[in-house]
Amino acid sequence: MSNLSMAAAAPKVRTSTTPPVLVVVGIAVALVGFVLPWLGLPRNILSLLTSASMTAILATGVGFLVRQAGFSSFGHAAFYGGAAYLLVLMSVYTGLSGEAVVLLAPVIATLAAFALSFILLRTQGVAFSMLSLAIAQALFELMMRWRDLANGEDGLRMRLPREIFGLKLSFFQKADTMFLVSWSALIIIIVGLVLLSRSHFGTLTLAIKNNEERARFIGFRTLMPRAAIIALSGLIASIGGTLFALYNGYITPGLLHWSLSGEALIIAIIGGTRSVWGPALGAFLFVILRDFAGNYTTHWQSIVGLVLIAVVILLPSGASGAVSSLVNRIRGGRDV
Amino acid sequence: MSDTYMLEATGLTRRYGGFAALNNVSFKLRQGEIRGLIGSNGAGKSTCMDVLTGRGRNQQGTVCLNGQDISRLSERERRAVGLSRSFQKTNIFPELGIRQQVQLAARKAEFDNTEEVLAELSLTAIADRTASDVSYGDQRRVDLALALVGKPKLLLLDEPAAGLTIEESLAMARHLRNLAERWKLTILLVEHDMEVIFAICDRLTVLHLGEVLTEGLPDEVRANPEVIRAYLGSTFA
Amino acid sequence: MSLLELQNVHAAYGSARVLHGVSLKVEKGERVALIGRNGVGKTTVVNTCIGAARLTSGKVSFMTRVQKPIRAFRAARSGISIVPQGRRIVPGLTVRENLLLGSAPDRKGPWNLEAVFAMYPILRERADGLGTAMSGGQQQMLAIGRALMANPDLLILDEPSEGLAPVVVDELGASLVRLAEQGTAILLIEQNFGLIRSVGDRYYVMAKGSVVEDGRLSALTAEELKRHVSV
Amino acid sequence: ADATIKIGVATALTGAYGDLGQQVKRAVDFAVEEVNAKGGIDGRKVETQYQDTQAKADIARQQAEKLVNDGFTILTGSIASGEALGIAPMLERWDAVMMGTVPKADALTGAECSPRFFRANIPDYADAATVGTWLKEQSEKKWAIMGSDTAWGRNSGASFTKTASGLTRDIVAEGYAGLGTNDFAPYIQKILDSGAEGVWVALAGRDAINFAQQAKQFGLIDKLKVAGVSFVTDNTVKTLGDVSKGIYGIINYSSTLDTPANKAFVDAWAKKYPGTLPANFEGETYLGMQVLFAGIDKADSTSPEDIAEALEGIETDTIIGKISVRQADHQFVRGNFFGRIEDQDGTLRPVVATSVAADVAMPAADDACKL
Amino acid sequence: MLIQILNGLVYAGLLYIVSVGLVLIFGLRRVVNFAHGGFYMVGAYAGYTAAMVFGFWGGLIVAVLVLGLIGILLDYVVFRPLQNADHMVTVLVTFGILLVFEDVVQMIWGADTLSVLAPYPFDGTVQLGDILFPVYRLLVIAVAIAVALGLTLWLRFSRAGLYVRASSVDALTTGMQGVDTEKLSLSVVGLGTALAGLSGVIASPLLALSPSMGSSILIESFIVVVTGGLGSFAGAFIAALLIGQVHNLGIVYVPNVASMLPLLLMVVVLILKPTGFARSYS
Ligand SMILES: Nc1ncnc2c1ncn2[C@@H]1O[C@H](COP(=O)(O)OP(=O)(O)OP(=O)(O)O)[C@@H](O)[C@H]1O
Ligand SMILES: Nc1ncnc2c1ncn2[C@@H]1O[C@H](COP(=O)(O)OP(=O)(O)OP(=O)(O)O)[C@@H](O)[C@H]1O
Ligand SMILES: [Mg+2]
Ligand SMILES: [Mg+2]
Repeated sequence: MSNLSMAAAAPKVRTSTTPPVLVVVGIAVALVGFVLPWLGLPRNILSLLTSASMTAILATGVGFLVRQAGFSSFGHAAFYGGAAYLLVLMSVYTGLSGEAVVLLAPVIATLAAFALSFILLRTQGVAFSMLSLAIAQALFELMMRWRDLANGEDGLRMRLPREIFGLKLSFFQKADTMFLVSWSALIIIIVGLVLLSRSHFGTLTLAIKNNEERARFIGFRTLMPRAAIIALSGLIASIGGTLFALYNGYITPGLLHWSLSGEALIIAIIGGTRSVWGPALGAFLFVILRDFAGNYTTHWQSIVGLVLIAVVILLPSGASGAVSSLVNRIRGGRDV
Repeated sequence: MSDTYMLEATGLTRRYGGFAALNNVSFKLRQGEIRGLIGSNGAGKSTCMDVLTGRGRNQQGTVCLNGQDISRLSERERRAVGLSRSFQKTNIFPELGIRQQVQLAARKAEFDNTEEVLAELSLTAIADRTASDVSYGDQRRVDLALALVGKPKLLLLDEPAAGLTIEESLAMARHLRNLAERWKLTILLVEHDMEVIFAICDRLTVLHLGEVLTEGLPDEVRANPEVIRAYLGSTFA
Repeated sequence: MSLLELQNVHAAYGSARVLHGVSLKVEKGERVALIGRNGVGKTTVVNTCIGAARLTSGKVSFMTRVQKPIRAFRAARSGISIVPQGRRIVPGLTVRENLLLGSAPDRKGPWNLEAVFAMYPILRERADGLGTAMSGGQQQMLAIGRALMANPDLLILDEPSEGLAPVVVDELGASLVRLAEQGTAILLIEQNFGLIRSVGDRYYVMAKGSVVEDGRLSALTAEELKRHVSV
Repeated sequence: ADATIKIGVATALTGAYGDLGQQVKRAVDFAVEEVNAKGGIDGRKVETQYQDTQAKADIARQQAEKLVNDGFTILTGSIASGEALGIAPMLERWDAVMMGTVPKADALTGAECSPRFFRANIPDYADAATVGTWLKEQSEKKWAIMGSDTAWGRNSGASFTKTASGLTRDIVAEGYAGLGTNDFAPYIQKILDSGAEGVWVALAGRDAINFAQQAKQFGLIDKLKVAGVSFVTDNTVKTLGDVSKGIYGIINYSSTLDTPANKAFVDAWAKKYPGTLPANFEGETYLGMQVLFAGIDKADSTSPEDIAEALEGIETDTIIGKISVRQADHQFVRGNFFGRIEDQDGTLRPVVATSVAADVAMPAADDACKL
Repeated sequence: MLIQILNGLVYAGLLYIVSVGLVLIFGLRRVVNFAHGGFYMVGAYAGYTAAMVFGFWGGLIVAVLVLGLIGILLDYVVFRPLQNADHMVTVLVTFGILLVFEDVVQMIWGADTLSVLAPYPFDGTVQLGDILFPVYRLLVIAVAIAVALGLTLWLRFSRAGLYVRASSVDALTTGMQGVDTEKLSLSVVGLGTALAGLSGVIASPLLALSPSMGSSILIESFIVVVTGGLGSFAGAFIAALLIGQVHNLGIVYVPNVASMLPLLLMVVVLILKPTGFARSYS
């Protein structure tokens, strides 16, 4: 065609590249995390941050699935709690070494996620959410009812040797040291996901999320990439669950309950799923808020609810979206 | 022209309930040919494209590409053997950048002239915008770009000129002609814009009520009274 | 009385500004063509009238009443029917239901189910099938029929010829002319010169989000028209 | 003797067991206010801090840890057994001590017992002993069990079965409903179909109310002898009104207990919370606080380790008479009661019919507990 | 056995009345309304309190009206401003509302469980064969059938019904046909929440009132809605029937896995037919 079709409007470019300022801030935050335990913070703050970083891992997994495949899972507790249960059950019932138990738990959970993805992928949208919820809830019921195995709602205590990976078990059960472990895990996961989403695989899965049929028509398989995303997201959640079990040494079916899955999704959305790091940010905000509210009033539920409503309405692209546009504005750019 | 056919479609049929949207349609395309597929609304043109590309279920008939029977292949596999298409109802990746998605489509075929395709479809200036933010006409050209990149052997285009100005339609026609020669493309073109059809098609197949009404050179078809009555009307007769 | 009037309209999608001062007017019984290349903002003019694009400044009035805020249903209730670009057949409804959706019980006129079926017999045949299960051109007929069901004073058509067979375009042109003769004003957004010429009387040319020229089609040669559309 | 005594209460202030948590809170507040009014323990004031656990074990543990980190190393408040089971193993590491006043799981003073954990209330296996004394006197031969599908409900059902078969009674139907069950009709119908003459109910909170209300509609309560554990509580009565009249059950504590100490307690309670009488868990929690305060007094220290040591084997006067804390498993050795919901002074309330002395009510400590 | 099936019907009826409001709101706003559980609960409490003044039936009317107003407010304050946002965002807002409502109800009415007696003349029992059956339970079935019939007729055959169905899939296009979709959705969401209120009051003589009663029935009604096919009334009806029976007969015959059966039923249905029993409004 001869003539250029000129767009009438000023081009509205959705930034696909992160502004360098954000990258710098990100690296700084990551580093600050590693010195936190030496700053002499009150024990409560540190143990709060430790649980928050595990929740952050779970939320990152959930958010990644939303971002990359468009699926809102209401069942990620199955992978988080599932890995925790696997770890504890193996520690109680098998003679495997502590190391093997810790490594196998997320691996098995991930394989399960991969296998389940073929069932889940038959649906989409709300049906996907509900199907994932049903599967997770069935696991919850199973652990609840199979008393001989998992001791029902009273939960189960982990039994690991005093030393694993050459470290004292207490290393994993004290907030200051465990914080380093879970913080590193979180950082590695986020960096890994950022790289992944910039790769060809990232673009392809985004394309499939957008229009699965057309992706097939331009010559791509669409089932496996989606299954891989689900498995990966399950892996991330199960890493969080493994760390949780290790840290707490005690698990209950609450870890499998739909309300935990729902919470993870809330956190991911509050944090914003457009960026990989949004859900993690959301987790820290949420956990700290809930703790704060819980300290001062028994009406934490209202407070959390109201803040949730306010955040979601005022910042529709989540906390991370707000941060991004703030950064852009400071840099003199336009609001995107 | 050689005597071997690039595409042989025999007995293509699709039913919806009792109603045959496409009924036992057969035709053959030579290498390098641009074939126009025309017919009144609901004649079965889009359905024919669907059946050729394996879209949807309950289809019958055989499709041979360069002698290979591809009737049992999936959409993806058909693309891999060189069959590519555009859609009547715009079918793109709304959240992806225009360049990004065109490059993605090119990747499978190890095709690196995406910039050229973008330029020729006047998409360069808006290539970095998100597809959902450009006008309808622009989106239609993105759809076309997705079909074009990757140098398919056989290109099926479903109303590529719809919504374009006459100028642009004719420019697109020239462009297709050009591509067909340079890339040795074979094209099956569905179009209601007769200027485009008569400008570039080597032969025409006319569908009516799911069946082939007639087939022939453009001038023959144009003069066919049945085609005039059922389809062309006064303007082009 | 002007049925539709835009005065110095600026409009945007989100933060992307698309219209930069569009003024146009359709009087009772007029046949107006709005032409211009892809992406200049023709559809946005329509979208602004139904609140689908954001009016940032200027005025939109239906039947001389300034619309504020602009709401989609007000257009219809002021006697303006729209055949939208891309047809927008409502999924999940049958052909008949799609048509009934368009009807306005309190407006009188020649159009009703029977009249639409008579114009496009295929719609009668498919009356109880899903509207979206028809071919592209058939859906276009449905969209036109749906707009007529309201017996509008002004019919806005956004590229109605798209996807229609040449005969059907001819018929559409003829029926639009008939409609205009019965007093319905028409605002036609088109790329098809034949249709523009056979239906249009006045015209506006748009480029880059504003109206750059207007006049009478009869005063234009085919060459001039072509040039205008390509600015 | 200048530091304050800091008691951390991690309890279910909200959620499905919110009502029980509120009872615990009322009782702790009452006890603390009372002791502070007397000038504290050995001149030390008692201070409390609350954290909500929603009766979820994992949250309970986090909240307990938080309390400990804030210096509230004397813990109480767990509702669900899982909460206490999660906290107990951590007590030594945290250097804390805990007084359980509600959780009934046997394991807490059995296989999972902890040197820092003490239990004021009565465990499931001990309730079974009390049932026996009552069941002996009942003429009904065929019994059904309606339990909550939790460790507690199952335990209670199992002990009832054991007690019943020892007394040549038959169990003809058994149903265990999940927490938060809405519709009990299928269970009720099953019991009616089984031809049972009596039914043993081990349901609590909302489940108990739901069951009772629906059982009444089906005529089960009028037709069968109904007895239960945690079923006959002031709460059930308040909610159900006439429906609950005549229901039998184990009463771990009742405001109707006829001892001077209890009378004084009930009067004082009514002053602080006008128009109310201390309910079951309120009484038991207060009892726990009484013993705890005695232990602190004896230890003359705020160190959890010292307090735990002082509590072991302590013997002291309480609202239900003299009780002792068993060294072997840290279980309070105390009496238990069986009663019935009756009209007393114009209001329905659980009234004690049989008191079971401590030596019968509290079987020997579980061998599984090694302290 | 027959009585057990009848019991299943009662539970199905209750589930259906709760679910149908969800379906209505989902249909129009494409939002899975978590707050629905909260509305059901508030309806029960509002009915409880109003009943002290106006009696059970008066309480029912008050609860339905109050909840209808809450729904209108909800649509105005939440759904409308968020209609262009990601649906998940709106879902989360409704979740927030559920949390707030549970807390507020606990603040006003306390954490204790409350109970309501069946109203005259439905407080007795009838003899069915040799078994006594509570009359009130039969009333629940009757109400469910009435609601089902009313809604179906309205949506199928009235003009408003056509508008609701159209606007649920494409509000803009429906608006272009002269339908004030915002007013329409105010009334439909109001109707949906009014149904939640109705279900709360209807449930109260069966189930004890507590602040957590909403979340405890929410998941089961989600199962009904999804198994039935999102947005489908007929589907929800069938699914409620099925789940009511599965639930009850499960408890009778396979008590150990009964709680998993509805979940498994949903999983199986979705695997076989990902859209549930039905596709759209039907
Ligand atoms: N899903 C469906 N269910 C039922 N009938 C269908 C379905 N899809 C298409 N049809 C019918 O099949 C026939 C052929 O449709 P097709 O889309 O192939 O027509 P077409 O020739 O491309 O027409 P157009 O030029 O209008 O695009 C039409 O009558 C159409 O209504
Ligand atoms: N949703 C949107 N968000 C942002 N920009 C948009 C959006 N829709 C359209 N635009 C931009 O607005 C401009 C005008 O678009 P419009 O659809 O009005 O063009 P048009 O004249 O109708 O073109 P066509 O002939 O292709 O239909 C285009 O540049 C387009 O990129
Ligand atoms: Mg077509
Ligand atoms: Mg347009």
